[in-house]
Amino acid sequence: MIYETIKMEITSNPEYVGIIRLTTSGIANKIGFSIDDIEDMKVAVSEACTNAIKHSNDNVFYIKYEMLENGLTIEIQDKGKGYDIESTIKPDLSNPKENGLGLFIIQTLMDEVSIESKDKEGTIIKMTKYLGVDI
Amino acid sequence: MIYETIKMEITSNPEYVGIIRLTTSGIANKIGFSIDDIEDMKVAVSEACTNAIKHSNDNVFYIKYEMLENGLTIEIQDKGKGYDIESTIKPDLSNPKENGLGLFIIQTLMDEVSIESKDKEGTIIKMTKYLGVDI
Amino acid sequence: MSMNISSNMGVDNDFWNISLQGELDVSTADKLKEHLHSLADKKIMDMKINLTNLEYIDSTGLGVMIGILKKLKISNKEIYIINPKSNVKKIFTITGLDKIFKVEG
Amino acid sequence: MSMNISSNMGVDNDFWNISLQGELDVSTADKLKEHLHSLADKKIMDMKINLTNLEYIDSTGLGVMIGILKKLKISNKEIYIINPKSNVKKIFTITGLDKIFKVEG
Ligand SMILES: Nc1ncnc2c1ncn2[C@@H]1O[C@H](COP(=O)(O)OP(=O)(O)O)[C@@H](O)[C@H]1O
Ligand SMILES: Nc1ncnc2c1ncn2[C@@H]1O[C@H](COP(=O)(O)OP(=O)(O)O)[C@@H](O)[C@H]1O
Repeated sequence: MIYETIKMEITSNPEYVGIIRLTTSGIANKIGFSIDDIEDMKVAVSEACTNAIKHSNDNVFYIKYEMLENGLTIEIQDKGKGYDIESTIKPDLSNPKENGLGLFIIQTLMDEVSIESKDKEGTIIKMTKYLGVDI
Repeated sequence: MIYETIKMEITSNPEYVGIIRLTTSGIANKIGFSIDDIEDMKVAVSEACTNAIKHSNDNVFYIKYEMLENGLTIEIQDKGKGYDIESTIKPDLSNPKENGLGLFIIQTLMDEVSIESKDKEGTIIKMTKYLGVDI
Repeated sequence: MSMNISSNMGVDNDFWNISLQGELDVSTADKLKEHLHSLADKKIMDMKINLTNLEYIDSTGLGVMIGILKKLKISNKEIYIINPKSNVKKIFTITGLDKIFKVEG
Repeated sequence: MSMNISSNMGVDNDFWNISLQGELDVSTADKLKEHLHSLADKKIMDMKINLTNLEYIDSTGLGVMIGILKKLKISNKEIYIINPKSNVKKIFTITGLDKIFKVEG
């Protein structure tokens, strides 16, 4: 099945993450998500874009929105340095750190999340939220 | 000189024009345009996207935002049927018609507009608005 | 990014009262077109289109209004555009359509 | 898509009163970081961060607050998060940071 899509290619500038949030909320609103779900997706997308901007070392990154019948899949991709997914550690509350919360927040807010990352080839994080589901 | 860009590729669905307006207003706001200028750009971009959706016969179209130091260039492109630019007629007030206002509105609202169209290759309309200029 | 239409007959049954709310663009123009033509099919009389709550309009919306105006003009009826926001009014002005429609407010 | 910070000393000069307005993300986190550290450099005392007008926060904002909290904790000082909107509060809750900061309202 081929879904309708909106794809973006964006210069890696922190200033543009707010614009991406706006676009995300427009798309999610059109699909019919609740205000709370839209807020969740704005945060999740921002976290992924922030990672691409801060960690990929590439000067451009990509977003693909795929309109499902019952939800929205958002893919954030960079063609940067990649990282070892296994070696990232979970946040530890007894010893809170300045970093390491982004991926945890994405996983908490979205219904499905998958990450692929390859050394020197880059990272793809794919996240889906379904309409009217609360898990 | 290479400018920062945001590029989009969008399925030709009228439902998405509102999302493009939202993205456009976010970008224009970030650059520092006034509310009136932002409204103008939203209309101009919508007109160009509407043309790509209604007339190009292609099922996808493209937008490129180029952040200038003193303004914003927006390019709307389709790879559809193209048209003969020379043969489009100016709106005639003594005999108003249902169509033919879109390009006229774009030309009125933006500071610079150029159109390229080739038979069976498609159309590119490039429009620029400068900061703090009123013509 | 959606549009709502409400309409009713004016007090003396001599005009249509129409209110638009939201954004009138390529995704919503057909809805307006059908609505206005169905009113004209019931009775040809002046239309007063209240735009107080219309946030956005472009050529697709103007096209619909020009189409219905042509139908009304045959019977010497008019379209009144009531209380448009400044960005909406601007689109009527730059196209010169403020001289074809009766723009009020 | 911008953020404003205002701050002043509390009535008895025993805490910092800070108000954030707008969106706290990767583009504005550094501004907050510099601001809070410059306050701590003047005087180490409790910080009350009023979030009534903060529309958005994510991990970049949380990171800044954790960083400054570590500095304050050395002297047994606290960060109070005052009156966050529900979407902002949710980010503190899901990360468990509502147990590290004093969230009020
Ligand atoms: N797109 C990416 N490219 C390279 N490394 C990444 C990317 N996304 C995440 N990482 C790695 O995963 C780590 C954890 O990411 P995250 O949970 O978002 O926390 P933070 O960004 O605050 O470190 C990062 O520190 C980084 O090493
Ligand atoms: N992207 C495009 N692809 C093909 N034809 C186009 C395109 N843009 C404009 N045109 C042609 O130019 C004409 C005038 O466009 P416009 O002024 O926007 O008015 P309208 O779209 O209402 O006809 C259209 O009717 C169409 O024939």
